[in-house]
Amino acid sequence: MQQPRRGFWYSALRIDRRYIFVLVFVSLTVPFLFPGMRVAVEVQNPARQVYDFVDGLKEGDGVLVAFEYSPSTAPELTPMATCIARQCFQKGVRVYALSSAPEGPPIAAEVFRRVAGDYGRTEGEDYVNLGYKPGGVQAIVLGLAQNVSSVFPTDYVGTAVADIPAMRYFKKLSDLKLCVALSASTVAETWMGLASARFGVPVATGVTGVMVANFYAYLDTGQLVGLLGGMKGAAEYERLIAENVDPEHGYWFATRGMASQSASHVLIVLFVLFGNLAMVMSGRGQRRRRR
Amino acid sequence: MEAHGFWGILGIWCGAALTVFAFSFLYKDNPFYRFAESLFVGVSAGYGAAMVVHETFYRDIIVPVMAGFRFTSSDPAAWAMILHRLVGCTLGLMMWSRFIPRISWLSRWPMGFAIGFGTGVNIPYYIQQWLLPQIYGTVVPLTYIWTRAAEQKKQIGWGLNPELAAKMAEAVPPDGMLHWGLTISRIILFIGVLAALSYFFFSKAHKGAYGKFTRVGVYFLMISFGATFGNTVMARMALLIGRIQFLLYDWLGTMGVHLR
Amino acid sequence: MRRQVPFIIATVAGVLMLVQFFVPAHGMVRMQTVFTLYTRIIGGFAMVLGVASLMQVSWVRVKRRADNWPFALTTILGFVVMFAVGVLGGFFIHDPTTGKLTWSAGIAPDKNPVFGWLFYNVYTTMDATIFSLLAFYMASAAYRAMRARDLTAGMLLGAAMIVMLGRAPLTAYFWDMWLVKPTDHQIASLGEITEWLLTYPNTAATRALMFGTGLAALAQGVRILVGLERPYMAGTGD
Amino acid sequence: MSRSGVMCALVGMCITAAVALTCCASAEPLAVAESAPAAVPTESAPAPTPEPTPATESAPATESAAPPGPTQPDFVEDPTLSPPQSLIAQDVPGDEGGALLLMWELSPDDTAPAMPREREQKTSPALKWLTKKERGQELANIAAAAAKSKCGYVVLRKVSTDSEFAWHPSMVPTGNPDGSEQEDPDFAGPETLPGGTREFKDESFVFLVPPGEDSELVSDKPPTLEDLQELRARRAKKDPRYNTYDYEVRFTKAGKMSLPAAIQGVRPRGNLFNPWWGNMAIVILLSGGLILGFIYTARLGRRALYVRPIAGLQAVEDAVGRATEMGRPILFSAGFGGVGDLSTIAAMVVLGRIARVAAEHGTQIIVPCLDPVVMAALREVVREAYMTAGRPEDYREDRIYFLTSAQFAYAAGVSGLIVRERVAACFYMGSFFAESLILAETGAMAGAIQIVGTDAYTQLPFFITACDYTLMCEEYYGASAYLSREPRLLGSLKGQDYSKLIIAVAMVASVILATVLSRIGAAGMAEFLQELFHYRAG
Repeated sequence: MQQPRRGFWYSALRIDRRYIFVLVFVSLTVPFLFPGMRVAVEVQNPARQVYDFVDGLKEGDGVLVAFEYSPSTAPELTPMATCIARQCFQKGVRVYALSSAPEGPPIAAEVFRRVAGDYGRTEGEDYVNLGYKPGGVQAIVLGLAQNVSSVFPTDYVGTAVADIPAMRYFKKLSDLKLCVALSASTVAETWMGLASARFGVPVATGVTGVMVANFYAYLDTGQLVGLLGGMKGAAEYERLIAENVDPEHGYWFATRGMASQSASHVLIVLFVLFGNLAMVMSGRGQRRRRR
Repeated sequence: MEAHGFWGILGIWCGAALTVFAFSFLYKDNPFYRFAESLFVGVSAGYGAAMVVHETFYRDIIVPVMAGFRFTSSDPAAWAMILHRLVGCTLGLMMWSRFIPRISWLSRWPMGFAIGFGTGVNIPYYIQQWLLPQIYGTVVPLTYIWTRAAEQKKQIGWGLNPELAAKMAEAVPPDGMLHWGLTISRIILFIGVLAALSYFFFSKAHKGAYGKFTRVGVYFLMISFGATFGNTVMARMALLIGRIQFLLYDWLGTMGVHLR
Repeated sequence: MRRQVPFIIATVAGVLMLVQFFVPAHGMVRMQTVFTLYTRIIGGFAMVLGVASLMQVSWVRVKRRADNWPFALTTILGFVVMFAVGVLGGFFIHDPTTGKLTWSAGIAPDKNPVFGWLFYNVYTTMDATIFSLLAFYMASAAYRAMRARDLTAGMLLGAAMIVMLGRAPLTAYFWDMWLVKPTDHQIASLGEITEWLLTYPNTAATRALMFGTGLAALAQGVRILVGLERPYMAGTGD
Repeated sequence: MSRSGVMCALVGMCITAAVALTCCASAEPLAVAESAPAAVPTESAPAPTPEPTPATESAPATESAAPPGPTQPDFVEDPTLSPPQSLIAQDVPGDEGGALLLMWELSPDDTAPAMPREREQKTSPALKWLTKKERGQELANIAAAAAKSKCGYVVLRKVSTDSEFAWHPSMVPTGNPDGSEQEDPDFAGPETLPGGTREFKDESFVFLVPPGEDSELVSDKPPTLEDLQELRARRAKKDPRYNTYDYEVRFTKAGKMSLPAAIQGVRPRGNLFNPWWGNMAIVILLSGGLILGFIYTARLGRRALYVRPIAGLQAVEDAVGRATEMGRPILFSAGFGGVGDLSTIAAMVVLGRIARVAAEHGTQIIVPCLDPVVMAALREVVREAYMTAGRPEDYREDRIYFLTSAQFAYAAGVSGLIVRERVAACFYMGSFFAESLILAETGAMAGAIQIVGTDAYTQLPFFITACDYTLMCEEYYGASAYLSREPRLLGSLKGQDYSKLIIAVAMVASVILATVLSRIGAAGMAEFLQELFHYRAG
């Protein structure tokens, strides 16, 4: 980088990144200081497809929710789980939760604890938290396809599945009407590949924003019945729930985050524009060899 | 999680402290961050090791073998089951031959097994995950026929605007008509697949018309990466929002400040 | 013995698993479970190898009083505590109803108070926090690294900005206010543009990438099975 | 391959077969419950044991061996109703051996229209060449018509050695998840199959796990030995390897049921090939064959195989050279794959090259690892590289160490390392996840040259924007072939190229054909064409 070290734009290019960090932090924090702030969310088709599919289920059907994520990605994925639970409970659809990640079951328990009461749903009758099983998701799905109790002899708190009423209607994977894989990794792909393609159980996924772009390819092939992408997808689902299912209950985490989200996105776009402008004005980009 | 009891509150404070320590790395590398980092390294290693002890050594080896010996009298199949554990442990112990350089070549056997196994499992998995489904999704008629029923299902704009959707649906004849927008989109998709595929074709220099075609492919790739970038920004911001919610709600909550 | 046996083992295991995929008979399925068990056990033993290496490195630093040795000590302590509590926590679980410890198997963080406390307040907190550091790096990357040097980079930029704005409800809302509503939906909403971008051009590129990656993986697998590449030889002298 | 390689391949194949047999044998019980037939079929043995002969025809009156027992509460037997005709049992093809297909013709008293069997739906003239939607409509119509006739069929089953028939588990709405029936208070008769049904797929078989692997043992309240043996005995009844089964199919109408059409001593068996995966087999054989073929042509060296240059690889020397000038170390990260992952293996090849260049320049190379096995492998790769470069004395093993296996602990550790060691060049080769940005951006902050090769396409944008060179997905796999200019690896690259060509041609042809077909109103055929590429997971 042997360039003349002068000029406003030049120094702007080499601004200490800590100022950027501060700006980001502020843009994200300030909206939370105004709890009343709400942003309307535009609902897109992938989220709507999930909603419509669950909407089409009948009372007594079974839905499996796989909590394949750790608390580190909970801000994006837990609101989705909450919404799915709300919609299912409101329709009287049974919800089964399991996980191939050791951190998953506590989150599931938390979600059920928060939601079930609003609809008078009870553990064991209307929802089951089967807990965590090591050995990889492939082994789990293959086992479930044959016989649930061979993989999960007990539920999360140690009750034998034979003693759980709801488990009568979930003996093997094909008894279910829908699998929802909430994942921050390629585990969602595995669920899709096995449950949907091999055993014919429709699969919808809720994934972190990182993976959304790639999952659209699966949406188009029909490998997925629906897709919730990141916090925005969660907020879309929250809007659908709030307007069509259950307006009064619920604390809409994702929708609340949308204000900060918007602010930060705008900030980043401004960063990009300003950075490029500075590059142009300073007359020379860093000459970095690149393809 | 809301705090209850001394330990709950202490936990939140501990979490908040570690959070601040980690964020302090953004200012500059400092002892606090190094402490948090090294602590995390140790704790995560301990967590993984404890997991292995339970899920592998206890559940996969000890429990079945103990039970298996009780069965051997009634069902000889138990011997086979125990034998499998024995073979597995032998392979595992061979891994430890690395501690002794002179016989470390023994560890090639388990590694050869692990690698061969992974290869054999992955080959079909990749094909049925990435090759066939995507061909399946591409091989559709390029022309899209628009029917009123389909249109009535799909609501546009803000998604919750029935009368507008109804208006749009009325414009469509019930027996259907060619939807130019979607047809063109499908053609773009198809050409994009071919072009991007051609970029990963190694046997031909990117020159002339073919070179231009591969350029088109690169453009599609770049759009795709851009989309990924945008979505990832959303994801990361969401995570940070999560932490900020933790600090503002849970941590301040323990100090009696309630922002909700 | 030293060179060919590992190759034979690898080929046998690989070909067997490949065959097993197409042969649904129960015997082969059973074989897969057995082989999976072997790999799990091997992985378990290898984990010991890794932890030993980590502990050795840290311990040497502590013993030599190398720079920052206290942090190495922190690592060791963190490991010891978490491991001890985790192992015990796996074998004795705290039964909330009776309030006493019972013998058990499995390692559920919320069944053992101490382990759970460490898990939630140290492990997951650090996990989430370091994860969220990415947001800051993302911003600085956007400012310092994203440059429209040429057309391709420009397209990456453009797509990224459209998606970002489309994903931000606020901007999407104003776009709708000022452009979509007045023209009675002659102009698509920002969200719809984003959707189109993701559904068509993005999917096209993703597909090509998937084709390429799948085939490349297949080729690499074939090379390993016929012994053109022998990674398992590595790490073991001669 | 070398001759010894061929030899080993042959030996390997032999052992493969041997292991397959022994493994399947060890999966079989050596001695089984007293109800075991003489020959327990070993499914994957090359010569399949003859299927227990299904009684193809059954004379109803004589063979109604089992009088309706107490397990049949609310259907009274009525000899005037004529039973289903010509009941046969068939093994369901291409499965593990856990499903049996009963097929019969309608009872003369059945007024409902005959429902097409599953395997007829694609072939019967009425339903041929229909799109999924149309076919579903047709079937729905037939089902609606069948529902009007208030009649149906029930299936009863017993293990051949048992005395009494019982309702088939799938007709009993309750029971344990492990399939063992239990008395249930609110059990109100079996769910009958609707009239017009001509087949029943019995999927209630469960294979018994070897003793000791029962999942109950690891639950919080492990059962006693007696309980477990009793449980296993109950489950063994559902294992087709130990038992044969007798079936009764009865026609029911208005609370009455006909005499049974019975069938004895049948059981499903595992099959040696799953036809659903035929297209996958073709793809693998075709592509694999192409790759191997090109490897051999390359070895014969009739013609030089051209591979277009890959920009990122040529920059390795520059990067290492720059590091040498600045007298700083270089850093290599092999990503998050395990040692078996193909991306990691490619990383080893690339590392071998980088380490050799580094050794020649006398530059320190630091390799923090996530996976102990990978670490061991990388150590050896680097050591060999140093020996090849003739500098074995410069090799320092402690520079290649296991950091941690936790994703972000690793990211934090490496980013701290980059800052502390003032690394001059970073090579990230392998599969990376969310931490990619931390690594790449920290490297950029430290002003290091960064060269990336990864198959994780979600992370490519950040690598592309923050790093100097990026090998995207397949380029990265090609790199190992490109680096070691071995004709064999180049040949395999060729094989991929031609497979891609075939895919492209196939797609173009099918898309054009599908478009034309759908335009001339043969949408069903277009769908059939698409179905040729349908995927099944496994």
